[in-house]
Amino acid sequence: AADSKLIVAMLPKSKGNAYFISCKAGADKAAKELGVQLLFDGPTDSNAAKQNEIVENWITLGVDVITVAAENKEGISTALRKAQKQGIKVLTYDADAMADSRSFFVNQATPQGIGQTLMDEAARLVGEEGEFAMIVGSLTAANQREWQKYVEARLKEKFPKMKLVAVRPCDDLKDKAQSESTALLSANPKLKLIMAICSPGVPGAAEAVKQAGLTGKVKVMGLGLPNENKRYVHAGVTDSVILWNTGDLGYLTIYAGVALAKDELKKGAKSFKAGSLGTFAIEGDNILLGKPFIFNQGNIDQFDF
Amino acid sequence: MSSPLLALRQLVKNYGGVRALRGVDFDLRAGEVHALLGENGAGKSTLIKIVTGAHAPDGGTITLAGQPVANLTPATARALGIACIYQQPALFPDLTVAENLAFRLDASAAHARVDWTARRARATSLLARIGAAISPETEVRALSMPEQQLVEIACALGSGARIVIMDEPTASLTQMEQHLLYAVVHDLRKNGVGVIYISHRLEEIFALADRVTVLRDGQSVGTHAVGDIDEAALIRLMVGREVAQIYPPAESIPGAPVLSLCGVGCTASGVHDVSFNVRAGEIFGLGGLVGAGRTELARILFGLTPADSGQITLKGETLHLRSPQEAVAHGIAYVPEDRRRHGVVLELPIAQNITMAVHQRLFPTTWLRFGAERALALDYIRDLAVKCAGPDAPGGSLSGGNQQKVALARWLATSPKLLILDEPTQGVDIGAKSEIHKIIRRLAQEGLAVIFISSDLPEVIGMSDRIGVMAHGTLSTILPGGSDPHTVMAAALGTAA
Amino acid sequence: MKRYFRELSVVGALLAVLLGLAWFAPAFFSPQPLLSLVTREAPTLVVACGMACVIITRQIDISVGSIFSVCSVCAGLLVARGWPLELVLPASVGLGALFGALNGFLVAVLRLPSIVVTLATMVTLRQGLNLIRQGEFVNLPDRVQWFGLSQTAGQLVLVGAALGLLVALAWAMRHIAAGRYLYAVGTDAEAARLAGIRPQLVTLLVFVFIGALTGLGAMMNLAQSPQVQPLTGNGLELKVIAAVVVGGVAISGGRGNLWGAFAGLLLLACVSPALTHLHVEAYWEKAVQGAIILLAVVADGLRSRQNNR
Amino acid sequence: MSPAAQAPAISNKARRDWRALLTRHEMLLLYVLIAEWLFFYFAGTSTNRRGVIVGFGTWDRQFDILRHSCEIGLLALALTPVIITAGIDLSVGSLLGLCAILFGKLWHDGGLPIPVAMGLTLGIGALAGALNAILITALRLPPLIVTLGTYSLFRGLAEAITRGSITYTDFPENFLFIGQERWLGLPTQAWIFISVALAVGLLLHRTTFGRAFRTIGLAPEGARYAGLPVERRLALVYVLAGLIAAIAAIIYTARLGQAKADAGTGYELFAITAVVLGGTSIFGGTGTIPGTLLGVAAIAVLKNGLACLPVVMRLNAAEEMSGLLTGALLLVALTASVLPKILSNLRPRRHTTTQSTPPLSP
Ligand SMILES: Nc1ncnc2c1ncn2[C@@H]1O[C@H](COP(=O)(O)OP(=O)(O)OP(=O)(O)O)[C@@H](O)[C@H]1O
Ligand SMILES: Nc1ncnc2c1ncn2[C@@H]1O[C@H](COP(=O)(O)OP(=O)(O)OP(=O)(O)O)[C@@H](O)[C@H]1O
Ligand SMILES: [Mg+2]
Ligand SMILES: [Mg+2]
Repeated sequence: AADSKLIVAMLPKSKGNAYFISCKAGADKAAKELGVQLLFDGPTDSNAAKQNEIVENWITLGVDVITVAAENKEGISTALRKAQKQGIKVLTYDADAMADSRSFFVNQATPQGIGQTLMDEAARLVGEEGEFAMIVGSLTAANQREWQKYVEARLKEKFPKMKLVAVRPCDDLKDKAQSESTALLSANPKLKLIMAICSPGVPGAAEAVKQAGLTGKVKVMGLGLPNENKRYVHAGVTDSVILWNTGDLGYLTIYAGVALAKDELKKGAKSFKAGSLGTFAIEGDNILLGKPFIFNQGNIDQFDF
Repeated sequence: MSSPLLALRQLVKNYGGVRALRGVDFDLRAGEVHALLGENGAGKSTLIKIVTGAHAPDGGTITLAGQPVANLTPATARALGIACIYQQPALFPDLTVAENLAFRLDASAAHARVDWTARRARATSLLARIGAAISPETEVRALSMPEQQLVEIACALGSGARIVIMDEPTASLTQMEQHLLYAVVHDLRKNGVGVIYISHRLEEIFALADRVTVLRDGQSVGTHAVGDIDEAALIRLMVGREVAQIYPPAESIPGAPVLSLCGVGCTASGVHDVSFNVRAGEIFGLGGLVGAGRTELARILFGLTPADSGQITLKGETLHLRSPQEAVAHGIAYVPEDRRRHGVVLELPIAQNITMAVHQRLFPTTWLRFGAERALALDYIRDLAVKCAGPDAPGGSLSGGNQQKVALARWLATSPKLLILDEPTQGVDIGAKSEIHKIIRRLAQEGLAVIFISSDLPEVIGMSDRIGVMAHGTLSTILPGGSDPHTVMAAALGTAA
Repeated sequence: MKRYFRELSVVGALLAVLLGLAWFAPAFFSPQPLLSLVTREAPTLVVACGMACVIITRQIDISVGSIFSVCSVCAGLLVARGWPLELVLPASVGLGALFGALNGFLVAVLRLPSIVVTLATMVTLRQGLNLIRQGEFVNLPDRVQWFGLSQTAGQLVLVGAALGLLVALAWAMRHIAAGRYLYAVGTDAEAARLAGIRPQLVTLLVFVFIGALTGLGAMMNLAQSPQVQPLTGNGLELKVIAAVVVGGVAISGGRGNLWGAFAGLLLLACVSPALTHLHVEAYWEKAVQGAIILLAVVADGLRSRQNNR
Repeated sequence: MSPAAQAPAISNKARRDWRALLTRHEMLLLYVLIAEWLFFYFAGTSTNRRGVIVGFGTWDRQFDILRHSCEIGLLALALTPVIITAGIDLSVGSLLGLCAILFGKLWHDGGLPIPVAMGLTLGIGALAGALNAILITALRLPPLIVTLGTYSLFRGLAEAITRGSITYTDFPENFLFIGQERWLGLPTQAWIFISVALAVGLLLHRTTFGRAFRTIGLAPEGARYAGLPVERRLALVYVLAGLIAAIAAIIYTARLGQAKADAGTGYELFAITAVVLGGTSIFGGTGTIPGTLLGVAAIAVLKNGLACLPVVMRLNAAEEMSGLLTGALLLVALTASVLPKILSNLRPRRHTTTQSTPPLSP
């Protein structure tokens, strides 16, 4: 009992990913406010096997709360159940695991919500017609595959005049995203928009469009971080960058986790108050963060992460 | 003549335990051809490597034109005007002839410009001067052994060196190319160059050299003007003993033929039309000059380079050997000439080296039986009197002769029908040599058919029941054991005696 | 001609791909995108030149990707801190050379196998960088991109620099004595020693050289975009090794040249955009890359078998 | 020579062997492992808020370490014979991925029962190994390049077959048992790992096959001249590597409950590192299975132990630190292995023949 602080562990899908870095910023803030110790660790690349290893390590470390953005629903759940059996509280955020392996899911937006927002925003940018292409991190990253699936579903359902002409991977490398986008631009002269759903992809695509001299003619949008995209947004290359307020996601997750550990948050609760962010609705076992956030020229300078 | 071009005093060189040179003195004058003579392993090549800076001596002094030199490296040796044709061509197989010549001839700075036109021109003229029909643009790997040797000779010619060393330059040359070489040597001598000439062929020495120094067991046993000494005296100096005495005599009469060759040949290795047979209990010697194709023939018989013509019959069964495994399965054993690369795996224990070829018989279930292995190894260690710390000592810890015994033991363990020995006593000291001779004779006595390849003329004459002499890839004649060395040499040279 | 069969066959394959593209997807040849694509390969080409030298010397260096990343990030941080490019360039080259010297020391002086040594330095550098940067981008001031030139001018400068380097090195490999030393050492270090070359020194220097070129490549990459991603060199080692080998440089040393490596690099670099232009699904890319590498080595193997017959 | 005359020499030798044994690479590695373990035991174990002992020094943690090392351990076992023959196989990690998704596909899309799918997967692994083997032995191509090609090819096929996206999940409980539960006190897959280690160990150290591998690694030509079937033995080594990669793929799938095209990415590097750390020479000829196991253990303990250290946890850098330290450990081990030779070379009089530094004056 050397250190009587609560220990809350937070597992991102991939540690280097800017998305989760910003998430951690919010989490750090919450941890400070609540006076708990935050462990933040994850694979450097999205890797289900490593996630399991980290969770199991935390179990033997005897942390109080484990919060997880699951790379793989099935794989991680066994480990999470094991954690629960040892009296560790388990929350998921960003991407859910099996319902019985955690108490709550902090739902920042369902993959469906993300897919829809991405597609709707894309459609809005190009006036609901024309060709577009996607840049993904890797062909095997599960969350991105899911977002892509809902993007395509929304496309089919809502925007018959738009066409997804290609999906190219960039291995989470900005430089590769740029080469891929360059090739996409010349291979598809009618291309209206590039949508990048991994954070290095957005600046990569933007740089390609800029170099091709197509600024404004081909729109760039996607999931990314304000700081990585500011210069392109200001230059008018990138139109919108979509993100949940990931800082808030981290903040809310930590608050919920601590409340859970202190038995202040119980099954069946209808709402939850998280520090300075105010109250959030709970639907079943989903704590809802709210809609994704869209950064554009008007608001991007207000954020620094 | 004031001071000699090159003076070596009390040179000592050890390779691990082997004492290759034990205090050699040697002089070379300008404008002379000084032959260096000695048995295999006498230390000739070692001496040369010290003069060219390839190896550092462990003791002694080198004086060049009166100036003592220390810290000789290949680069400084070249700068001092020493050029060499190594026994094993030290050429770069991936590079062209022109470039190989340049590497050997130019001591340019690292940043110097390479003038390809000049290189080609020089290569063309050098090759033309020695009369070789080789394009300077061919890669050396595409050249035959004799052609590579010609390139080496061109190096020597073009070096403009004060001292040119030739280590068995004629080893793999044909008659015609030999004459080209002689012309080069004469040319060099005329220009005041000092030539050190190493050869096992005595007639060459008499034709070319002014003086001759004989090395024996790492020591110089005398320097003579060529006019003052005859062949017999030279051989006595080299061997230091009477030739005939030391070979164990045959005591039984050979039995039925074990191996018969009929017109065997292999285009890839240049062997053709070889026919002879070997009988049980017989030692069939294969003599000839280095490069005559004896090893290649042995490789054919061992399935390493499959024959593409003729017929090989072993105990009445016609064989089509395509791999060593097949040869071993048929009871053929081959102790190769390159002991360190092929004969013994230096890093492995003696026991494993001995049992390597009998895995299937010794370990029928593929499970190793260490006890049985050790017992077998100990048997042979005792039987062949291998001097070692035990069966677990690595092969590399043995002296050359004992390594050779281990290589022999490996094949004896297979209880072969035919044993091929390729230079089994090369680089082996006198004592071990006669032990090996006794073992071979004993094996023959026990009914084994033995093919005995040796470049050591007295040895092959003394050991063999019959001697097949090879020249230029084929068997030129078969002579009875104990024949006159001159007859054998004449057959080896392909000239009538 | 026969001597350059291998290089020519790669060039042939490259031409076939380009012809196919000209037929089925002429848009590939629109000048601006093509220039952008080629510019992106310029740093890779520089590193590939170094790799060709290393492999010709019968060594290998799999730490170039990590060195590339480290140099990129360090150079980026220096630039962001306001250092002038004239100082950052030598700093980056020097840093790369330093890492190369470490590899070279371990390989040449301690005589450790280069594949293991550079594996160890690769892992160490990569993880060290991860530890310090945690994946965070380095944002660069605007003056850096294209060295303050216009985009096209900048791209032309970079491509020109890479090609110039290639030509100069290819020339030097053939026409300067030191270049020939690499071949000599790679073919037979002992024979090289007998010919008066110092193989250990050559080995050490060739590692320093590839390190320096990697540092240079990192700078050429830095100049192409306003941000540096710490992962930027990931996978670079396999890319350049594959390119060099496909281009006919023998892994056993002593054979091959930079032009072949260049053709190999272009061939492999073409695959991805070609698939995009031919509208082939992206998931075939790695398989096609692997097949090309295998085809190249198999063709080589078959040919050398024939020659040995 | 009589046996009696030889006896003293041999027993003398045995005594020297005993001292040599204690300073063997494997023993040194064992000391490192023990030191590592003790360090983490004391620095990485603590009592938590609820008074429970947690961290490195718990049985759970030890079992987890074992569980997590099985796949890389298997690949290291596969690579040990390969490297002993002076070869290399870079494709094992990619093959793990390919086998994993083919296993998933056979079971899920093919509707085959799990055991049949397993059997077929092992066959596929062996076949893929055979592809390497054919290219390496029949065409005499360098293993590094061949397996660099198949490294890309196998991963590429895995992606192409699943179009990158398909993930096979919902495996039955009794299959997941292999990867997630314990059997007879140990994680189930540990038993498979131990069996494979035993099998490869026996093959390598107790059969004529292992003898042949070593001989080929030390002297390929010498092996040919000794009548050993060099090509067949080499082929066997690569086929075996493929087979073991397939076993690793099945265990991986069972541990995660999913089969996806990215399975095993980068594992080959860890496996090679473990093998080399374990004392196998990359030039071939030497190396042992105990050494490899110790190498795997040293890396696994380092990696997992670091994750239990408070200071590393605060830095959120377990993975980076372990990568960093593994690389450093490898460099140190390599340098240590040549240090005696270097030091003896520095002595003034030298008898070696291949030194290329300028000779000293006589
Ligand atoms: N690199 C080496 N390592 C160990 N021993 C060696 C080495 N080179 C030569 N020897 C040994 O040194 C002795 C002298 O060898 P050297 O090559 O000088 O003989 P040689 O007179 O040239 O014989 P040959 O006529 O066969 O060429 C031999 O016993 C040989 O085995
Ligand atoms: N006609 C030929 N064409 C190509 N190479 C040849 C030819 N004849 C001989 N050689 C090569 O010359 C070398 C010497 O030949 P080989 O070893 O058969 O001769 P040897 O009589 O056994 O002499 P040694 O005393 O060296 O054993 C071999 O490497 C062989 O490949
Ligand atoms: Mg000699
Ligand atoms: Mg011979």
